[in-house]
Amino acid sequence: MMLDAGPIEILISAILVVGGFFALVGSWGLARMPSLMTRLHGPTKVTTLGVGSCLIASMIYFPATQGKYSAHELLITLFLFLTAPITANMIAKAHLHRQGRSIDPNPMDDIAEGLPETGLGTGWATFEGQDAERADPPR
Amino acid sequence: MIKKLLPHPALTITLIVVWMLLANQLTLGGLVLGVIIGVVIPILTSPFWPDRPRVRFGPATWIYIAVVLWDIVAASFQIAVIVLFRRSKDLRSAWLVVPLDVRSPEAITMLAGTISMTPGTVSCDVSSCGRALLVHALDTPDPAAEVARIKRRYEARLKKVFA
Amino acid sequence: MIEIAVLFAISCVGLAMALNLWRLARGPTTADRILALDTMTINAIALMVLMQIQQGSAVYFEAALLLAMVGFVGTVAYCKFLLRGDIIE
Amino acid sequence: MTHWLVAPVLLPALLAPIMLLFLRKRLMESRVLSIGACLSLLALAGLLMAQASTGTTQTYALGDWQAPFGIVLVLDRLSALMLVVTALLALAVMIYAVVTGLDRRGWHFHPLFQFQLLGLNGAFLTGDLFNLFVFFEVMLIASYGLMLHGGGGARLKAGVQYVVVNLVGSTLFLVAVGLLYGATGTLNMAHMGQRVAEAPAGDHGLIVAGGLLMITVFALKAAIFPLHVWLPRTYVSTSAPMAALFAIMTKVGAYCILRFTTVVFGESAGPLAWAPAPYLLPAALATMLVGFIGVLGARNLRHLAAFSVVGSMGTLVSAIAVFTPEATAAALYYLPHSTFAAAALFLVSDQIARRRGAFGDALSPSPVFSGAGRLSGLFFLTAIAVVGLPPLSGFPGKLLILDAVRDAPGGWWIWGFILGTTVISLLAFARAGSALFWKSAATAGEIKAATPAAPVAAALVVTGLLGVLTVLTLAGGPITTYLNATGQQLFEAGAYGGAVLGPG
Amino acid sequence: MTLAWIALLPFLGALAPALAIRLGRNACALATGLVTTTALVLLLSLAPQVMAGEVVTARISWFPSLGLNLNFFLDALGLMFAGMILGIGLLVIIYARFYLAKADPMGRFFAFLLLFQGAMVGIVLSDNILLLLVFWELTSLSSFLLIGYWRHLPEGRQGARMALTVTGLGGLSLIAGLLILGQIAGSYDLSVILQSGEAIQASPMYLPALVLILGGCFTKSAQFPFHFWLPHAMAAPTPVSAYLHSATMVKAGIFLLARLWPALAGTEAWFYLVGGVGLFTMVFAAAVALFKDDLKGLLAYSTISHLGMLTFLFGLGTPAAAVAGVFHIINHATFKAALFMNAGIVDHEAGTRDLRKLGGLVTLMPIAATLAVLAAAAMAGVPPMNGFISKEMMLEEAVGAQAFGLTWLVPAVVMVGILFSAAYSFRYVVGVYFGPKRESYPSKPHDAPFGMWAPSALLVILAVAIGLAPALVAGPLVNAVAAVVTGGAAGEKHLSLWHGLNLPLAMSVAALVGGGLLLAAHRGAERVWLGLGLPDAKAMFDKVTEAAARAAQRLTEAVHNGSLQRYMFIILATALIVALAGFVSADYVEGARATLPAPGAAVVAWVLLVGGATAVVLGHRHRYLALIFISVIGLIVSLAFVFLSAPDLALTQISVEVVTILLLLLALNLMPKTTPIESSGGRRLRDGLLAAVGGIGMAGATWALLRREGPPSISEFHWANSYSGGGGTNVVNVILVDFRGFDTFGEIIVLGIAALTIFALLETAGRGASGRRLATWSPDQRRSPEHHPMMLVVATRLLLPLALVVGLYIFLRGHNEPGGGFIAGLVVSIALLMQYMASGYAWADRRLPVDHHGLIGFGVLVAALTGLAAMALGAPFLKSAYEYVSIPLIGDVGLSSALAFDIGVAFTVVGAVMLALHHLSSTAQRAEKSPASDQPMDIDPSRTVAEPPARPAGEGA
Amino acid sequence: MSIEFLVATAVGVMSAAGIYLVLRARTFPVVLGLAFMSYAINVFLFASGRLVINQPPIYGKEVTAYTDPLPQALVLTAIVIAFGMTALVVVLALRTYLETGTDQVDGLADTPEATPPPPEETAVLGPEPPSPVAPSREAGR
Ligand code: NA
Ligand code: NA
Repeated sequence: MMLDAGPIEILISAILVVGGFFALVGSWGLARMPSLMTRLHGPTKVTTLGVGSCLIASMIYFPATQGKYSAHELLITLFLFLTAPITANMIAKAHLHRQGRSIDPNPMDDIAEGLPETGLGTGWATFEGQDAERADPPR
Repeated sequence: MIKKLLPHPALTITLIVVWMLLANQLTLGGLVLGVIIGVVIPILTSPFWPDRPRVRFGPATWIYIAVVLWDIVAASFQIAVIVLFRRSKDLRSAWLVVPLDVRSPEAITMLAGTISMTPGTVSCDVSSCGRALLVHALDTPDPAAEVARIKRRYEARLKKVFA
Repeated sequence: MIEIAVLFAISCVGLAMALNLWRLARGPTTADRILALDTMTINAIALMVLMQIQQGSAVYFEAALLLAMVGFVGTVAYCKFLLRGDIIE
Repeated sequence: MTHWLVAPVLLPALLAPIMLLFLRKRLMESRVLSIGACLSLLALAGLLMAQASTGTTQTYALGDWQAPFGIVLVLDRLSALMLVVTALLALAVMIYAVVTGLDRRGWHFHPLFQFQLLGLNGAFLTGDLFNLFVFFEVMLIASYGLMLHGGGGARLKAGVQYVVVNLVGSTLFLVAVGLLYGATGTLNMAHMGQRVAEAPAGDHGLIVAGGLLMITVFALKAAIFPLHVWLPRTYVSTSAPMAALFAIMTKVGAYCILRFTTVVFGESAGPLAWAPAPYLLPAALATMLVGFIGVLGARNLRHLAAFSVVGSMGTLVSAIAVFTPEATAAALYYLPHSTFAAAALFLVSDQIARRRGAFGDALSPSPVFSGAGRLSGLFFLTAIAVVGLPPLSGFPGKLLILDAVRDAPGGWWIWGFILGTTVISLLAFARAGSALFWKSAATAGEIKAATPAAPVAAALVVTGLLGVLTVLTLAGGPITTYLNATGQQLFEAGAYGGAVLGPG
Repeated sequence: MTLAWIALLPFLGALAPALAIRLGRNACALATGLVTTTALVLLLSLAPQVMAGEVVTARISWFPSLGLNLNFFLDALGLMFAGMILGIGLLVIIYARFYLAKADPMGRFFAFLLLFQGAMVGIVLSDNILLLLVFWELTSLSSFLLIGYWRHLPEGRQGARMALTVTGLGGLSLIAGLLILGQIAGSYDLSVILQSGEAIQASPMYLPALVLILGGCFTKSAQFPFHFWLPHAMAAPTPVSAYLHSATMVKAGIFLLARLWPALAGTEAWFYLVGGVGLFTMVFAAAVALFKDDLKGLLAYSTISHLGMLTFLFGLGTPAAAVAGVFHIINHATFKAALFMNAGIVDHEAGTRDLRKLGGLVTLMPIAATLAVLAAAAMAGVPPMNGFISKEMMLEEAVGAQAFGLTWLVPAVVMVGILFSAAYSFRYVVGVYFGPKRESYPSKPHDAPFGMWAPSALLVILAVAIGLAPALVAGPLVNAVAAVVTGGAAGEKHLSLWHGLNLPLAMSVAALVGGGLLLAAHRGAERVWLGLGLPDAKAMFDKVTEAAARAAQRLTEAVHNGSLQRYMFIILATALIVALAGFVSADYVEGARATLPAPGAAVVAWVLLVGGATAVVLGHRHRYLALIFISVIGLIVSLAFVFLSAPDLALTQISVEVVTILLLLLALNLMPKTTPIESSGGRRLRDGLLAAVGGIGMAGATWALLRREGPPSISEFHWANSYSGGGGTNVVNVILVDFRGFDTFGEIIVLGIAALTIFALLETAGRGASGRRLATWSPDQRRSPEHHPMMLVVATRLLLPLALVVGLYIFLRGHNEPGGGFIAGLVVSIALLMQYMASGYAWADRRLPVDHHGLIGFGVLVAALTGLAAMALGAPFLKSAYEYVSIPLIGDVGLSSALAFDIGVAFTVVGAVMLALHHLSSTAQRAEKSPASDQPMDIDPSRTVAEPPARPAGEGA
Repeated sequence: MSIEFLVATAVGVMSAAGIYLVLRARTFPVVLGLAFMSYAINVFLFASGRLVINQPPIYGKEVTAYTDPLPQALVLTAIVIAFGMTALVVVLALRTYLETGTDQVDGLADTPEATPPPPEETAVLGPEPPSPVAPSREAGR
């Protein structure tokens, strides 16, 4: 079987290996990185690409082996690429909000001193919106 | 009239493509159905998308897409290396503030998304005036250069897409 | 060959999901847990796609598609709750 | 092709969405339609009963898929009886709810009521175990809405308990269905009965476990000890008309115990015949005791009524648990009796409580209140019915049971418990009535009515229910003839299966 | 049929006084009297036949299968009792007309009285013992009403309750006894039972039946130890007492002893039980009566004593004793009714019934005094009154009786009894009418009006007449009755005043003399009596019932303590135990189905699931975290479904999951975010154990199923006919919308109702306590000021049409591929909810002007109409049809009626989900103090005027 | 290790978690418990048709092996019903809390000896994290 491996098989296998590898690395990053902001990078990019690779592999695999052309995977990829940044953005916002302006008071993280100013005289949306005063509940 | 019938022409095209992808076969019947869907659904959903961003399907758009796709792949390798080999205390994480020239929410979102999917950066917040992005960089020796790269590589190209 | 590659990929994704679980349980911040869950969902999509290849079956597609869509909504809702308490306002 | 059989399900199924679509803010039209529907259901049920009384078991294959592959509705004497009881009770409750304005005190009363009837009628007609689950759920979820109708903190708190308990019950139902399907490969009850009879001995453990779990679920609905614990608070907390309507809900449990056991674990089930029976009798006896002890210990009328429901379920199921045609016939006489008696008790309690203002339905004397004479009469008659004294149907009901169970194993226990608990309830009702009406007559002061008194029509509803009990008594001959035939029909080995699955 | 009318007339006639009272009190009494008179006349019209030895019968079938029928018969015994009941009843009615005060509601009184009368007549005319039971219980009920007639009197209430409880108890004992008796005899008809005496007495069930029947008789006729209710029943108006204690109620027990005498009497058990109890009661009650100061109390105990004597007589078991018993029944009825009426007159006129306040009334009330002297003489057994004769007959039998082998025991005890009897009779007369006149009486005594004393006078005349000419006046009746009671064994007995000089006469004389002496020494005797400190049976009864009620209350409230935790434990534990018991009670053989090897990924998934479950359990007190953890379970379950060839399930699970999470988050917003630790360690351990056992049980059940092949499933048919018969290749979907479409129909209804109920619940959340709580609600967490993040809004705008396309796709392919109406409906709902989440409730709601109720109604209706369409074509409900039609440009399209059904499903789902979440979020809006802006996004740079930034872009920290 | 074993034990674990949670004193954990029971029961019911891999119940002329579709249909119905029920019970719990001010299942007020749970950000399975600068719980007060 392995000896019969044609170029397509090799390509598919390679993409699969890369996909699996990226998926693992993404999650490994999530597990080992020192703070949330640093952990956010792995899943957002690497894992998404890992899944994307698997999808592409699938997209090649089925026409190549079964003669069934399928573009469904493209749709999933589209979806993931559309949603991954928003997900990351929302998680980051939630995290910023929960942690306050001092981000990640984690000794492993070197950005503990806080968020930069916007430089525009206004604040960041998460902290200073249209009704920032009203929204702060009484202590 | 056309505006009423096709509130988002780009969306219509997208939906037709998506439908064909879903149907997974190229038949005339499927295409007709796809066109119907591509026309009807944007009309139905147009109340939820009152603004009409102008999107150009010119070469700039395709170039932008290609650049981003390439960067995503590159980004992944870059992050993989950091994740696997860089010690945590050697990470040069930084907050970047990216001032924005683009104004439409669609364009800003596109830019933010691009930033998130490309090397070492995740966009985290928008300033409350909507003119700056807060971006977290995983490992950057020179934050200013990174900001400049973002503006040059992505924002400049996006401006042409959302002309 | 493809079988082995698929098996390798499945193992990687499986391991990745286990790591996600660890992060999910470990935290320490709530955002970490949301992120872990979201990543787990995406890995699950990968797993479905890989199983689809492994079994040569096409029935996984809709599930993966739906999971991609729904995982997003869930994650957003969790974040929105942290931000505002009220997810629909 | 006659469609009469599906009509008791379809009529409410159509009316409810129509009300939802067009009559949401039109109370009068809703009321007319609702009462009309109840009357039509009564007529329908009567018609079906007439058809069933010929002794043939009719089936209706939904979607034209024959049993056991599709869902079939089955009409025999028993289901026809249950339909009639349901329709009668529904009519009374609906009129009461309308005249006391309950339907105005919340949303969607009328559609929910129709859905409730849909669930009940479906449960009584279906011959499919999983479809029974679905109708249970329809019935339950409608009952949640109706139970909570009108709101209030206590009702909500009790509602949480009621809902949670029943959700767990539904879960257990599915466990049982899973076990039985896994072991028999079918869902049609008649077919399941055949499969159970043919099952290899090695499967028996699973089948019996599934069957018993199924019975447990039914017992939960039927409020059989110790699964009855949820009932008192639920019935006490909901509005009186709904408590009255719920009198039929416990009977669904009893009906299902009877139906399921006779069809699946019936005479023809070979070594597994009547496997669930031994567990049922002790539980029923304990139910009787717990119920009537609760009646004696009740501090207010609604508790009294609620516990008397528990007690009467014990009585009913003790007769069912004997599993003979005679005892079943007796139980089926007691079933409508206890349903209408309990409903009357809840409704009369409501009227008393309304008249007593802040004193409510507490079993303590209040100053004399207007309408006490009429209400004391109604209460007295209702109490007679509930306790089981002549001249109302409780007395022949209990006599029938005592007479039928005499030779059965454990029959003497049933005697002892029925007679003993009758004494307890007699004492309890005497104390209650004495405190409410006689002591009140001697208590000085004046009542400031907090709730508007129920109109005379409300008393007429109770009178009507008592009238039904009177008819049940006076027409005892023809009714017992029907019920004896029902008992025979249920215990005729293979008859149900033959009718549902066709010959061979 | 006349017979049936006699029994039923008083019942039907009970309406007469209730109606006639509107015409006045006289009319009321007249109407009542007419009813009774009619019945009496009817009865008397049958008397000649009966006296000739004929038995008149009437039979109406009622519960033929039970053997409970309206079978009446009239023999001499019935005639005697019915005559007494109706005759004395008539006198009581006349008496009551004058006795009752203006304030007493007379209509009610006479109605109750007639009910009671009917019940009594029914008892004595019944040929069916079950029918007899019906009337028996009716006497308990109607006497309850009569005794409690003066509802303002606490004694009346208590007396009535006690009477009902005790006689009711006896009634139930009687039910049991008679049912057994009927079983032994093979019929519930008395005429049969009375023929089966030998069989009955030979049956092993004889003794239980006897004991149970006697339980009924003794409670009714107030035999020791059930005697205590009777004196308290005196709280009733005197006419009632007169009636209940002379001819009726208490006599019902005696009647039954007499009635069943041929079937039950003559055994040793009968002798000792009936005779012993009767004798003891006779003596004991006589003693008590002597020391009662209340006239009615005295008379009540005298009644008990005389009932004891009657019981004793029937208990002796000899025909002669039975004759004496029958004769004494008549005698007792005459003098006791007269005495009660007399006591009523005294009470009425002198204003008291207390012997200590009375005396010397003979001059003030000469008529009453005369009547009292005569009646009391009869009661004491003074010749030539009727009571003397029956007492002599009794003594004759007592002298001949021997108990425990002793010949002197019975006569000696009887001697004591009649001595006390004489004493209290004398005390009544002497205490009321003789002795010194009092200074004053509570009211001014004078003789009562004619209407009040005439009835008693009539009775006294009768008593005298019987005494003087017993053979003439009572002889035929007594003999006829005795013949019935003894089954002809008694023979003709000649009743006479003079029996010759014999031991009974000596005893009688001794008793009268002794009674006089005892009365003289009353004060001393009373001290001795009180010194005995006999327990008060009523106090004991009260204590017992109170304690029972309290115990019942405590027990009930301890078990039903309102704790759902406990209820759930009970329910789950019961289910577990029962299922386990069932499992071990039958055979089980481990199956041999081959298992599938688990790939590594499956093991990882398992670990994830177990880890997630552990996290939820351990972390459940942090509610929000628990929600995150529980998502893992949903994810793994979905994965498992898709892996195990159930794509439809996976799709459904995935989409349901997210809607559920949204729902939970919406609710959690307004609820506490944490759960306090409330359960003790012990309880948690207990719960944990139950959970563990339950888990093992479920795992075991799953394993057991998975390891066996099982019989072929009916789903083979579904598979084979899915395409050919249902027009679809997705068998699951075809099952859902076709084979089992009825289930799905019910299922969408459940969903719809859930939404309606949610709506109804939340619609009122703004009112009352809930409304106040919402109004004062303040967020319990720090909140970001941003409501609608821009990027999210933009993304969801693009996702909405995409999701709708996906939804449509899933819907259309459902019949053939995984998908279908339900999932499609959920997908559409989720897509819409995304808009609500991102752009805000108000903004999105304005753009979705859909009536959710209508959607639900429409969906259910569409589904139903699809089914109905089949009916219109003559097929059963929900019969499906499908057709492949060719549409220009699109091509062949499979159109199935199931598709229309699925549309109904989808609409219901969208309506239900949107209705529920819509109202949940609008509830939260009520609590919101700073409502979100109308704008879909908080920051929209395209809206803000372009102006240069204040200073150059700042850079990262 | 067989799939059957994994599924059976998973059903057991989910059931146990469900049972434990429905026995808690507050509505919210009870709801979670009901959700767990629902998961368990869905898998159990599904398993009553035995387990099969890669043989989805999609009919085709050439397809001969297939998984039992009937339990799947049953589970689908069960899921939908459970969803409706869960929605209702959640809203009911909320509504009751709003009306009565307590989410005790017994409708009792909070017992005074009730102890608050540990801070939220504590790892459920792991060691204590460093204390955050602005702990959300305090901020929430
Ligand atoms: Na489907
Ligand atoms: Na379904």
